[in-house]
Amino acid sequence: MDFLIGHYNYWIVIILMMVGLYTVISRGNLIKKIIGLNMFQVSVFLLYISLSTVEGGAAPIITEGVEIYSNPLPHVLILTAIVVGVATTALALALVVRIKESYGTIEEDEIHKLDQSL
Amino acid sequence: MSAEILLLAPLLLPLIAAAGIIITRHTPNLREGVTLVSSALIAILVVVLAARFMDGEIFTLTLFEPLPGIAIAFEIEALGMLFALVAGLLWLVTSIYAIGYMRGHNEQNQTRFFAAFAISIAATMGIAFAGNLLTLFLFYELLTLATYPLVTHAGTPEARKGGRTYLGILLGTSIGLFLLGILVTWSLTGRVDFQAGGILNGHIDPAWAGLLYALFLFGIGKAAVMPFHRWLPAAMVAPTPVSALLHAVAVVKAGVFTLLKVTIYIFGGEFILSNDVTGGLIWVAAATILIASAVAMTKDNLKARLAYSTVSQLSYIVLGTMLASKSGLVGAAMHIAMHAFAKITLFFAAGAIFVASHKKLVSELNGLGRAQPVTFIAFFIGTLSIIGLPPFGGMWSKWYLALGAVETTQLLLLGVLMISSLLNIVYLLPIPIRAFFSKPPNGEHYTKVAEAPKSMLLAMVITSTACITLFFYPDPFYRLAGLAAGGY
Amino acid sequence: MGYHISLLLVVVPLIAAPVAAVLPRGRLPWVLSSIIAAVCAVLAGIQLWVVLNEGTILYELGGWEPPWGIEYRIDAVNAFMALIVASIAAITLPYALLSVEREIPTGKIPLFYSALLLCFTGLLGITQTGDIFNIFVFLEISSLASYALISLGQDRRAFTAAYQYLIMGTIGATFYLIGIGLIYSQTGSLNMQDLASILPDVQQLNTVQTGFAFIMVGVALKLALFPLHLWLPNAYTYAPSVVTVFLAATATKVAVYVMLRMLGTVFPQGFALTTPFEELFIVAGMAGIIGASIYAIYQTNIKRLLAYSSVAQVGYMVLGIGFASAAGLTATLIHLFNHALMKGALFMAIGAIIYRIGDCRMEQIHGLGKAMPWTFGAVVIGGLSLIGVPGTAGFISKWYLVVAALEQQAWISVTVILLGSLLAVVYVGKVIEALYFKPVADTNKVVTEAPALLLLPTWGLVLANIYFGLDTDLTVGVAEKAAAALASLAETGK
Amino acid sequence: MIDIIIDITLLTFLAITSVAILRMSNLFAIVMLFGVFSLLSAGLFVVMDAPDVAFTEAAVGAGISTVLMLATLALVKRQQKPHYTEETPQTHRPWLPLLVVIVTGSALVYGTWDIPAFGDPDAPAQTHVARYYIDNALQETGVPNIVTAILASYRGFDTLGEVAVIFTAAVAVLLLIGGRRPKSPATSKDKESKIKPNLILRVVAKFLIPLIILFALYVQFHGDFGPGGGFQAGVIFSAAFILYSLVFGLDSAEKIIPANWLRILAALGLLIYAGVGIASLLLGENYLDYTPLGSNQIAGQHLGILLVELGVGITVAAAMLILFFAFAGRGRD
Amino acid sequence: MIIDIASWILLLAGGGLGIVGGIGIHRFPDFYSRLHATGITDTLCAMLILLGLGLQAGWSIAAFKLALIFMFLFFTTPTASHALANAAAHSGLKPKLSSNDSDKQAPHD
Repeated sequence: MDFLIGHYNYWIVIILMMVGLYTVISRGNLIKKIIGLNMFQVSVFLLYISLSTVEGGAAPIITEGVEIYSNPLPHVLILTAIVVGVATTALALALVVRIKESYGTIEEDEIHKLDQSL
Repeated sequence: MSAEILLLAPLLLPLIAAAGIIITRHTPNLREGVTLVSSALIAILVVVLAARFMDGEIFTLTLFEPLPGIAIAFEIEALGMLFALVAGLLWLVTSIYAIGYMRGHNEQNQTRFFAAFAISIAATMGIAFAGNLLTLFLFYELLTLATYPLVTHAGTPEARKGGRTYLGILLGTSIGLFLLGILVTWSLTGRVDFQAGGILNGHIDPAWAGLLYALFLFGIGKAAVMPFHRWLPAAMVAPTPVSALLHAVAVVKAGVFTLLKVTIYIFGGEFILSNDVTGGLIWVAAATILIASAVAMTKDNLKARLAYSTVSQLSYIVLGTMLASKSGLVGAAMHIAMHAFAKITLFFAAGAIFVASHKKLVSELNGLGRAQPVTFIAFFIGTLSIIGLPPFGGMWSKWYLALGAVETTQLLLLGVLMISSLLNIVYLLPIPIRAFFSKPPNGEHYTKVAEAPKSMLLAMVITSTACITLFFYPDPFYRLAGLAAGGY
Repeated sequence: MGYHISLLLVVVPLIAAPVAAVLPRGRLPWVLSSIIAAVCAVLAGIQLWVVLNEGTILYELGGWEPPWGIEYRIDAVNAFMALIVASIAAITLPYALLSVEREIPTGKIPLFYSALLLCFTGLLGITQTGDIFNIFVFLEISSLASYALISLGQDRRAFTAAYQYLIMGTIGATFYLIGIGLIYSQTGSLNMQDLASILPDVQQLNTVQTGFAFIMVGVALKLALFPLHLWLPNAYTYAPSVVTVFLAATATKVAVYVMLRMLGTVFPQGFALTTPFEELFIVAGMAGIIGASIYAIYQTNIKRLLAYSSVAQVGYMVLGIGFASAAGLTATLIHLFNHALMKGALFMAIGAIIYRIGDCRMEQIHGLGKAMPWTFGAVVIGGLSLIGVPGTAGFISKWYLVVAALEQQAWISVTVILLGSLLAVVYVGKVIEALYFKPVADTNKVVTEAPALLLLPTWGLVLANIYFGLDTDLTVGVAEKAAAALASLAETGK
Repeated sequence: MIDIIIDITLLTFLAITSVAILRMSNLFAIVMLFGVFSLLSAGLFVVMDAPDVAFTEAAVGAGISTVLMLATLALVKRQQKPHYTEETPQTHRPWLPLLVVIVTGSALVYGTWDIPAFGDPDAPAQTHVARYYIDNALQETGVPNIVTAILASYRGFDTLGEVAVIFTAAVAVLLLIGGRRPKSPATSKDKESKIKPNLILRVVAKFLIPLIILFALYVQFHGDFGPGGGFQAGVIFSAAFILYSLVFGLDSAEKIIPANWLRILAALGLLIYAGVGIASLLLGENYLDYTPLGSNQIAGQHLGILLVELGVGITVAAAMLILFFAFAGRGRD
Repeated sequence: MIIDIASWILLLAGGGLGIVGGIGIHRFPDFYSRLHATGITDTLCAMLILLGLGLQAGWSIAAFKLALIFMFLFFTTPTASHALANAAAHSGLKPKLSSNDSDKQAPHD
């Protein structure tokens, strides 16, 4: 039971990750791929934050009378990672816009057909 | 002139010549002039080198040393000198011949032709003077690449097809097996330089030596030991001068020469003899001799027949090499020279016939002899020299090869040599005989067929007389061969 | 402030990038970035010199001592990689001017150079840092920049190529992130040196091993290790010439460096041996060499052909890592350097062809060698180096690789390496045949030699190929020192 | 205990949402659901005592990302065929992806098998480096918000890189879809930018925007003491302008902040950050060592952190606006 | 104590309204009526919860912040609903008065 309590968090996070990853690699719609990618990343963030949690800890802002703080380092890393994530998303979406403009579709297999037909 | 410069000159001169040829591409006469002058210079150079070498002068030079023990270095020793002498002299003759041929046959992009030709000579010299296996390998590959444009000169599909086979086999074997052999040698001994008596002795388990030797034997595809001989017939799509110089002299001899060097300076005759390294492999050479001769008989295309004859003759040398006894090696070394002069004569003749009467097939030659007497007399002499009858140079080399077989009490091999000589008679002699004694088809007399251009005839006369002279005066080659074979 | 060199190496281009972005149109951005690249090359040279003579450079960013703060710990490997990246950039940028003006719309040129500088910054940042998370950040800088750069190609497929790269690259980065997280959860540290001291005690834990696996897979995606290479051919094929040159010569190399660093410094001795990774490297390497080379043979677009050959070359490097011996590492490091030289030269030459005829498909370039002799010469020598002919840089690295293989009696590897060279002969031969021996496609099209500004850098690299094929004191010497620095990997040699 | 329950609930919601996203095919709904997804995870972050992260995730994941995705949808959909907001059903077999996912997932489960239990205070992750931060951050930097302290000082170089990433994204998007698109006949004048801004919207917007900006400034400068900092502030700040341009139209928004100003601002922020580092170099310390900036260490650190956070804020705000304008502007002919 | 109970009542009421609103959004036939349902959730429900939380917080900075949020919602939520309705009407979506085919979707603009 302790084991379960100790790990359910990670496992659900893993499930989330895998759903995200699956969306990326199995779906043909470019936008949906991007969303899957985001889900994948967000779940990784969850993994990190889960690592940082401390039983009965408080937010890592020093205040009188609080002894236990949760681990601030993963928070910092994830702040950076979130930024990276949004940057990637923006770039990917911009690419999708251009692809749509030049191919007229955002479906992978149709794009593939168009390229073959060239 | 200092030794270094003298040593480098034969390498650099042809390259300079190539540059000159490209520069002067718009004025053919000037261009041919460059070719002639440089080839003449080379001829003189090699003779001088030979003279000074026999006076016991030492020529060595290390250009770079990229990796410890792995250098681009040059050194003249007897065998290389012999090879360089043959190649250098025959380049002069060939360029005389080639100019006539190319013009008489007004070929396309002759500039590329002559330039590539010069580069291949440079590569050949590099092989001859290479101071270690790596340098040798480098120039070996360079020769392959430089001759590729010559082989595909015609630019026709089948020419390109031939070229592919040529490149494919030569590069394939050299990188796949030869280089591997070099690497193994290096990993065993930590060195790849040539040393009298060999460097492998003591570093390798004799049981494996045979395997390593096989790597070299088959890796050196230019030696055209079966089953890696196909490139030679394939290369016959090239213009005749190419076939003459490169595929009777430079390239193929580079192959057997490399094998000789490996045998003498990497393995060492002693080592081979005492451990019977080549015991099994020698039969590959023997088989090649016989099979190639047999195939040659079936070929009606003149050049193809000559090609297979070359294959079998090369295996003489290989066989002599693998006998590894003194006379065997002497014979092998001398055969490089003797066969070169004889075979180039034959190719010259074939080319002359082609230029004069556009005949390619043996069966078409009936009665052509009266129209082209000089050509066919030259051909006849060459034939006899190949067969090895006195008074022709070919006799000496065969003599020593046979001696070597006797020394090592390989009487069966002696038999092989004898049989193949008979086969030579069977597939070569009929050609001049047809030409002179049998009636031309449907009685036509080749009235309109004149002799080939003067320069070609001149070339043939020179080489065929050389064949005879070498019988009475084989001394320079003999001494060099002896020095080389005595290298242990 | 010589002590700050290693830092300036990263910060100088980082500062230059935003400046370039706001510069007016015209050649100013190019001038700026060229100067910056040159400066960085010099700095990298000095840094290498310092490292070789005075030993490892330590630099505490923000003055916080590690592991609390981020630390730069420059040993021979970092310095060597930084030098590769910086010098390639310094050679590429002069080349860029014309090619970029031809291929990129004028309005976007400042941004283009800004992105190029950012990519450059990212790569340098990766090579310099001693903190595994810092690697991730700079990896993303370089990746984002390169996605954008690739998407600027002429063909619309550039967009799809960039998109594909973005997806796979991001997945790779995220895997790397997961790996770091798992490692962190068992060590609580991100500093490489610190990890190296902690990990031996915890290496038997699943978490650590899984983390290792994820990091490796992530990096493998980035370095296009066969069969995770799918993004690379398109990306290199449709990117602008300059970008292809730069990325082909640097990006995958840096990824290889990360892999080396992880195996060599972060993870304890013989760690790879406790996992099935050892063999995986060798197998993947060999598969890459053979598979990618065969793919390359069947390509009709030269850039794509060379791209596949790059995948094959990565195979060589990974093979060298797989041997896990000093010789193997030396071979890998030398090949990193030499391959940058040869691929740089080749892609530059192809770029020159594209500059002239705007295309690089086989059937378009027939007989072009006669019209562009210098470019053709560059292709030939670059090709020979790619094959590994003695006298060229390519030979040296192949030689060391084979020696490393012979050391371990790995005959299969030896054969595969030679076979690889043989396949290289075939595909290089195809290019040369098309360029020189095939009859010109349409004779009325007049093609002249590429402008000097393109030829000079190209030939700079070509000559470098020959020079480093003959004088290997620099490459081999440094590479051996570097390999020694990656001791914990080297000592696991079987 | 209670927060474990909340935790589980939220995680379950997340799982449901993710599956829904996977299975749905209406892109608009998917994007909305993704907004929900990030909001839920933001809530989860709060539960797990990571307010800064939650703040950022809410602002970025649920905010900017969603906005950008919607903008993209609008662009993608505008072209003739409307069905492109519907994902077409899959043609190729999904077994290979499934295999990959299963392998990866089981690897992760294997990996997390002996990972320290969730919330275990003695896990190495908590005891080694993190412990040091918690114990010394306040004394060494004078910043009670440890996250800010680490972000801006201990790992300030990471954050510099982070700013560079954002800047890169801005540059990249400008390269791709910056400026006007060549007029193509297919696209007709679109609706939402043509909605005549009606009275209520304008009044409320005018009332709200100052508040939002005020809040942004608060977040910016209160970051040392509470959750927040340059990044969140930048996003909020940009939100104010996004709202403005939604209500009053892009053109008037671009009149207030011309595009090239944004570009300069984005560059400026990055330069400020890098410049602080150079300053400490010139003052004879290591890069990004703020100590010499002030009379004593605390003061120096404080000033330094303030400055770099400012740099972050400027770049992020400018970059976000660049992104938004690029996408929204792409729509106009 | 009293305050505590009161706040809990408020919170629960708010939560209940939230659920009701959710059901409403799900069940109502067309866009406008659904808008009505959402109106309930994000006005009354939100305010009740805020009030409850405020009571929990007592007189503190937290309470002040809650008040601010209250203000904010007070202005934004009606505006948001208005904007939605306005946009819908603008894009020519007619209110549906008969109750068949109840799966009409909101326009995606």
